[in-house]
Amino acid sequence: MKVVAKRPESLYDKKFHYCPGCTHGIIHRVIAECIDEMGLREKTIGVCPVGCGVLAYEYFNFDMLEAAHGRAPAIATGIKRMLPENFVFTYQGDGDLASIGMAEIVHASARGENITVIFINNTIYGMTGGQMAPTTLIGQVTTTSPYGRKPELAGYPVRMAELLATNEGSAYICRTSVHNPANVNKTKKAIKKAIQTQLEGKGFSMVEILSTCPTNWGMSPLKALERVEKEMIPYFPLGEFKVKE
Amino acid sequence: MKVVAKRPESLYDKKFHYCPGCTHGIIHRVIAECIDEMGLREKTIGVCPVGCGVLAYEYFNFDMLEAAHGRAPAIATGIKRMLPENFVFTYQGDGDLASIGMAEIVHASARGENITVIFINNTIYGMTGGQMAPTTLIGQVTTTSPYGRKPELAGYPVRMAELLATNEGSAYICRTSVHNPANVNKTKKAIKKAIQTQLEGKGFSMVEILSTCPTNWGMSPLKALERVEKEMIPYFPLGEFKVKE
Amino acid sequence: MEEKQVLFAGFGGQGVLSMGQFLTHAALSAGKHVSWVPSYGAEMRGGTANCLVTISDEEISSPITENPLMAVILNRPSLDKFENKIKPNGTLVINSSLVDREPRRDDLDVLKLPVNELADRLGNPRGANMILLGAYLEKTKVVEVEKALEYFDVIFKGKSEEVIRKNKEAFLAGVEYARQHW
Amino acid sequence: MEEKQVLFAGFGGQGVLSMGQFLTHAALSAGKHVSWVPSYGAEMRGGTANCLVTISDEEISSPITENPLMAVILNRPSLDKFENKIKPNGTLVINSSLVDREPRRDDLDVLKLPVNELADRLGNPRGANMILLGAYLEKTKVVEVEKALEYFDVIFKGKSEEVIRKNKEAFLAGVEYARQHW
Amino acid sequence: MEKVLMKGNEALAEGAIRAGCRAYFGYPITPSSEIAEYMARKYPKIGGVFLQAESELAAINMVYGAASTGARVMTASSGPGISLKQEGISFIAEAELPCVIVNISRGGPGLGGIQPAQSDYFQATRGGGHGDYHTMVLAPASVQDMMDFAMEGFELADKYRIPVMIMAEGTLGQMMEPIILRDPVTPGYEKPWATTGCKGRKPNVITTLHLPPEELEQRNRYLKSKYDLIKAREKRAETFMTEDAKLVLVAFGLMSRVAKRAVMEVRKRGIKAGLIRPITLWPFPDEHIVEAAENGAKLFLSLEINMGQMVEDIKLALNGRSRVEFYGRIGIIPNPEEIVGVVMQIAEREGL
Amino acid sequence: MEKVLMKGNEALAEGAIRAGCRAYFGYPITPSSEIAEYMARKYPKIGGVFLQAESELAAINMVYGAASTGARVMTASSGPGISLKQEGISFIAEAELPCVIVNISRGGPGLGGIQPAQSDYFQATRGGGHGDYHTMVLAPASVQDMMDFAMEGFELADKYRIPVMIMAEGTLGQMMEPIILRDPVTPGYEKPWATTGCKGRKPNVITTLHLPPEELEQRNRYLKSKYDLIKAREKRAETFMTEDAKLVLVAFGLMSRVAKRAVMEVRKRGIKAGLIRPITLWPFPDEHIVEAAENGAKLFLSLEINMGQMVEDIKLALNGRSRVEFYGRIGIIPNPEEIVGVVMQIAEREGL
Amino acid sequence: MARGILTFHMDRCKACELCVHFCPKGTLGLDKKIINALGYHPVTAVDPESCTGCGTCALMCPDLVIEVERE
Amino acid sequence: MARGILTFHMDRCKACELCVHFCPKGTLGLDKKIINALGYHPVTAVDPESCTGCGTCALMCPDLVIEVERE
Ligand SMILES: Cc1ncc(C[n+]2csc(CCOP(=O)(O)OP(=O)(O)O)c2C)c(N)n1
Ligand SMILES: Cc1ncc(C[n+]2csc(CCOP(=O)(O)OP(=O)(O)O)c2C)c(N)n1
Ligand code: SF4
Ligand code: SF4
Ligand code: SF4
Ligand code: SF4
Ligand code: SF4
Ligand code: SF4
Ligand SMILES: [Mg+2]
Ligand SMILES: [Mg+2]
Repeated sequence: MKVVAKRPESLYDKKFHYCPGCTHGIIHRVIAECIDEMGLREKTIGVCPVGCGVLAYEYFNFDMLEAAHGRAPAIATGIKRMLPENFVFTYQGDGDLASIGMAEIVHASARGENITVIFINNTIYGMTGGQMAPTTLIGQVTTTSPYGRKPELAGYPVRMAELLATNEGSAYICRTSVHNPANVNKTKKAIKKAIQTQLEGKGFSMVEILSTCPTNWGMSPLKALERVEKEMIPYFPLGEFKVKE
Repeated sequence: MKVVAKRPESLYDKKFHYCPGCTHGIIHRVIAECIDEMGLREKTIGVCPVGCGVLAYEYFNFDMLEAAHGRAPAIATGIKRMLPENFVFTYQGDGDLASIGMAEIVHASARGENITVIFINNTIYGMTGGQMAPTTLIGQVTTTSPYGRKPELAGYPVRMAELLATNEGSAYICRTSVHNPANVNKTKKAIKKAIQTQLEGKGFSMVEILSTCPTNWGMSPLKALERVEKEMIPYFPLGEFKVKE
Repeated sequence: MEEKQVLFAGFGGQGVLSMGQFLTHAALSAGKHVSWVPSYGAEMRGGTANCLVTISDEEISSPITENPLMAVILNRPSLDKFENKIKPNGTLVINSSLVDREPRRDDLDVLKLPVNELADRLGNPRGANMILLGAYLEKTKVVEVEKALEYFDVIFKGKSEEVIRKNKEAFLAGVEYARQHW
Repeated sequence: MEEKQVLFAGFGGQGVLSMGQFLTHAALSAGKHVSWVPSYGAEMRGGTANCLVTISDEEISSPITENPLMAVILNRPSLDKFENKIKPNGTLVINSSLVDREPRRDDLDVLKLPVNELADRLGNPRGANMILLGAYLEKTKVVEVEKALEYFDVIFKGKSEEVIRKNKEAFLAGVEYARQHW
Repeated sequence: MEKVLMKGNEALAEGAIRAGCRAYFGYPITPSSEIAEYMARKYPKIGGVFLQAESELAAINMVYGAASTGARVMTASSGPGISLKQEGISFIAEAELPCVIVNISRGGPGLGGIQPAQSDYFQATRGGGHGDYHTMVLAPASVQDMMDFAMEGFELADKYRIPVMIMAEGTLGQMMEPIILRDPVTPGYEKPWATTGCKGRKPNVITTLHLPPEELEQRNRYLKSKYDLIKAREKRAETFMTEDAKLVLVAFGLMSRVAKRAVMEVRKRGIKAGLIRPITLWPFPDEHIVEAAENGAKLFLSLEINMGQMVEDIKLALNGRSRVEFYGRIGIIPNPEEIVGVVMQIAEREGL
Repeated sequence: MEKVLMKGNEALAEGAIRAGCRAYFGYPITPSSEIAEYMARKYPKIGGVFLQAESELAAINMVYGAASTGARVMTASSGPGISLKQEGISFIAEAELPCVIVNISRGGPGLGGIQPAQSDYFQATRGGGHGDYHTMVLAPASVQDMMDFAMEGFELADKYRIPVMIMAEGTLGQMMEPIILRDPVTPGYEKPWATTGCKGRKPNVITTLHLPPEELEQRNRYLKSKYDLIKAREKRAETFMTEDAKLVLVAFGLMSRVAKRAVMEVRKRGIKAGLIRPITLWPFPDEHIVEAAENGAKLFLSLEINMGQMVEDIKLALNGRSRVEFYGRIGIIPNPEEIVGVVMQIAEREGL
Repeated sequence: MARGILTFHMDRCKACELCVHFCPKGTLGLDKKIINALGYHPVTAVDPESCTGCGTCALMCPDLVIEVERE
Repeated sequence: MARGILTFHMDRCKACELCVHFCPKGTLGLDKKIINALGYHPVTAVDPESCTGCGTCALMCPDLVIEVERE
């Protein structure tokens, strides 16, 4: 008998608070698997965002901190500078990372800060009930773009992977998705590569992961995965944007 | 008799507080000339930074506001949204714009905010006595990088023009210099083009101008101009990075 | 009628808040003083939700109480949390589909109905809350069922006819259940 | 010696702050209690600068005063600003190169010297402040000139020999000027 | 007059609109987000500016910019978001830009919880930012107040060129009550200082920089004199049965309604209790407190949803004249029954 | 012992190093920047971390992260920068992370001026951020204090797991005095709560989120009990000639030295004046005030470089027992002569 | 020819049906007869024999409901 | 063959010498005999005749010291 799939050690045996079908859960599991497989659990320090992932510290079975909204990269910087031998990562939503936390993420990248960022792009503010995010697509209806996002009023969705790739300090920047099994597997590979980048001291690494918010998109979980494929990927192309050798 | 050079109407007849040979003064004059020549003085609203340009409102002969450090783009946004017919610009240093004000400038650009930004890149914090800026070059000695900026500790200089050019909302992004007469003239052209971009409602425009800080670089004004040419331009290439048609 | 306070409690997705809002609207339409106070938890996914409705003939001084006269309970955690807080001799309405234990207090007027089953049977799983509300109003007369029905269109203003129809159907199924079982 | 407070004032670039620091160091080396309080204005380019040095045989309770016993004034705006604040019968040292008016008070001991011209003549325009200091010390004996010279190397620790030599030269030129003219 | 059922946050937003506020800049945060969402729905239809800022910092500075043009403008937030605005509020206070800042409060410190609290009392009344400044602070107690105080807030802001803060417990923002919709007003304040382009006049400058110490001091003294004027004129409170009260409850916001109910209850039991409800938290209605003491109140009970911050203001008002006690919760608004219990216990102990 | 001439800011920085502080995160601002610059020079040589953050916001959050690892860590700023840190300070207070935060104060509000002020008193003592929390606040009065209080600050921070603020007028940071260099200490506090990787133990979590209202309330009560303990134990003040004083000056920081000089001066003229110098601004040394009142002081004169913020604390201490008056400047530190004048006038009026 | 063995943590299932959709064998479905403590009809193996133990269901399940072993 | 007429606002000159350096005709220099109110030796035309009125000096002067007219 071979175990094909079971709960990784890096996750506590505890129910997630996420909505049905929300891919935050998949991403949690994948991160935990990577950390297990790379033998890093005991030297990992994770930083939670404010966003639906705020309670991630209740699920991850290693040292965790909870950051003020948007400031996870600064906190991770403080930790990593004191403990350069540990593996330090942040887990951040698009409101957290691309809106309020824009300065912190750009500067962590510019400094080549040797941390890893897992960036959950679901084109919306999940936790606070569906407001517009910087990544909200043109035309997308949210509670603060009730008539659809209009570029004249609310500007254009930011592509964080592309933007951060312009910084010299960025060592590994990649965008993946978890909307089907093949892409979940690719995401796992990318996360491992990002972790490896940090372990080798190359500098800043980020995996931007396209994720769903069935609740605030007002869709079934399956329709939500379809939207990732049909609407998000065309604007947020998948792939590696920076790989420092 | 033809007047070749005299004080533009958009500048009060008042002595600048800038250090000898500091190119802030040249840039002030060029901005004022552009505004005069385009007939915009009475509909211009300018926003000063915190930095050596903090007192610019004492020199410019039109409506001005003084912003909190780094927040000029947000203030300009507030103004422009209320008065879309006016010409609104910010004047910001590299500490102001590229360090503390990173989130505000990236978002003004992402929103395609219809404002114009004059960005004075002198690779240092002039006003506060010569600390490192995000644009400080590798190896450059400042009071907070006393042994020269080291990328392992302090990261890499950010190239704001390139970074902002990745945003859809950016309509005109250009980098110029004022280290010799030809480039002063080019700077003037670029500023006019940026203003025109705003007048036509195309979106966010920025002219990044390489500038000197003889005092904190510890150089004579002439040596400082040389440094612009020899050290700055190689890392911060001049030219247009985004021109939206 | 003196001041009455009703608590609605259940999972986030069960429509407890709109149940309370419906009652509030209905009572206002019927000329009462009302207030609706939710516990809110948008920042906490997957949690429990509840709201407190106060209905009175006079101005409402305090819209807050920890000891409501009645409670409409949609799931087990809510029963555990609120059972002891109901006023002595108050009313407790329970969704027996999701509450797998008996109430412990014996002074309460306990009314049970298997809401989820009923809703499944109606082919309208989202109608559970309206079933409960119909039954509750039929039994307690906090607002007359007829009055509530009159104001249905007003309260659901802006919703599609289909939605209104389905909700009314569920509401009436609840009324029917109360007539037959309570 | 009782507590003495000396104010140095001039343009930002004239080295007033380091003049004061030199005196403070020298006085400390000579066994005095000292404090040095600058007006600071790094955020304001092109402004005026000044600092206040207190020298005392006892512990200094307050390092602050608006009415110093002596003032060393390097430019016109500083004279305008501080002339009236000097203690009655105090001492006023003036850089007559940049101060184009006479002091208005007649109770003060006024000492003038054309520092910029002297510095230009020495071929060391940056030495102006040391010239002034040399003259000032020679005249007032706040710290003995010999003591000051003794501690020169200590005070300028870390500076190149060339710099120290030039500064000493300027200082001595000032001493010389005072001997001849005051 | 017909009443409409509204959420507190929506009533406040609608009140702002009726006061002529035509611009909203804010960043979402529970439990204040409905204000932004309401504006996002309404403004595109009536020609107002709604902009979701990238952060609270950006939002307050957008308010700075928009208010500088003379427009009526608002922002709203909660807890951490209000902290992030402190630098901006200090700037706005110095620049004397009229605007309304809303704090739909939650529990802190840190991320805390989203449940109701009044623990930003010090921050609001003492100015959490740097320097000597004040904002006026209004504390609504009902959904009707949410609308009315929004309207009043803009009047006060324009009248005194001061940022006005409206501070309400989260619950008040979230709850629904029927209210009377007020008639819209047309703002009537001249703003010759506004930066709108210098056509036909000398350029205007809006700055908070005052490098010469004398100028800085003069500005501070000027602001102080303005604050003294506001103190003299604008203290507001509601008093309830304080004429003969031996024990006076002091509570603001939604909490004051609970307290009022408790007073009614203990009066039935023969306890001479009364209530003072500060409506302006700054300026604090100290004269109302003093009057109650003069009328014979020997004990004041401060009821707060925090650890006892208003106690200081009551004590400062009384200056030793009567005693002050405190009862507080956090994250929940205690119910009237609980307060009755507390009051009865005190009454017994004190022989009231 | 040989004395070394140092700037206040540098003495403070050196004090931190001698206290075992091995990390500094900060953003430059006059008049505090020398602290950062000192660290930038020193740390690369002794193996400490100096990082110029992109902003004050980032800096305080880097402090959060670094303090979480158990290290001694510091940041410094002034005025607007301290305002920007308020959210972070509230988080740090809740998370109980020991650290030292320095405010080399300038005049506000807004951009204000860079000249000395004490107008961040309320912000420091009441917590300018959201929620019920306190930082300890130490006010040095000399360059020696700058070094000593930095060292003491770290001890207190670790002892109570609390952020400690050191607040000094800009002048104190800029001026030079000879000081005695203290011996370095080796920090001796166990920090089993630190997030350092969970090898050999259960994972640690540092969070400030407390969604269940009961948990939130319990946290607040716990913090309050900690603050009460600190109040009981750590109030500090220096008193000077208060035993028989009829008039007591109250002043902190550099201002207190000016006041002391003035007291010496007026004593010569026969006025029974004394001085209380609060060393901890929070907790405020109210017992020292009360004692002076009990010794017969009928008037307290609060001397501040602001518009009179500490007055409230003196009044709260006295609770009506004696009168409190105020004299203040902004942007300058008044000189002893000026204070003597003020005191003489009062003495005359009061017949002292 | 069943090769996969499935274990369900039923109390955690939120009936999102991602596993159902992505199972290549149609092995899974929701059990309409049961309502779990979260209020959902949880997942079940409607055709347990068809399971190949490929693990895709577990890969896509956001809530770690399914454990898979292969013979 | 002088075609340029120069006016100097001497009190504003900071002696940075940018004008001196960039003047194509060598027209300008600092006047070592004067110290202006700012404490500098201000600019002067050491060879006024050579000025062509090209305006380069004014273009590079950060302090608007020089006005240029051309015949
Ligand atoms: C300073 C501050 N501002 C605002 C908030 C409110 N808030 C909490 S989460 C959130 C956005 C969450 O969106 P995102 O980061 O995209 O995460 P998601 O929930 O979508 O995973 C906001 C605005 C806060 N907690 N703190
Ligand atoms: C919030 C805040 N932080 C810091 C400062 C201090 N400060 C004033 S100007 C400045 C940097 C100026 O540098 P830059 O923007 O490059 O302008 P420059 O002087 O070089 O033209 C800093 C850090 C401040 N005033 N406000
Ligand atoms: S709100 Fe959206 S992002 Fe948050 S848990 Fe629910 S589905 Fe996921
Ligand atoms: S400090 Fe530098 S940037 Fe500022 S005025 Fe002087 S030379 Fe110019
Ligand atoms: S292991 Fe594969 S075949 Fe079996 S149920 Fe899961 S997805 Fe279907
Ligand atoms: S994917 Fe997981 S949670 Fe969703 S239905 Fe399947 S087992 Fe249940
Ligand atoms: S106008 Fe031309 S030629 Fe004349 S001085 Fe100026 S730069 Fe020289
Ligand atoms: S460029 Fe201007 S300031 Fe410089 S030397 Fe010439 S005239 Fe004087
Ligand atoms: Mg999101
Ligand atoms: Mg700069």
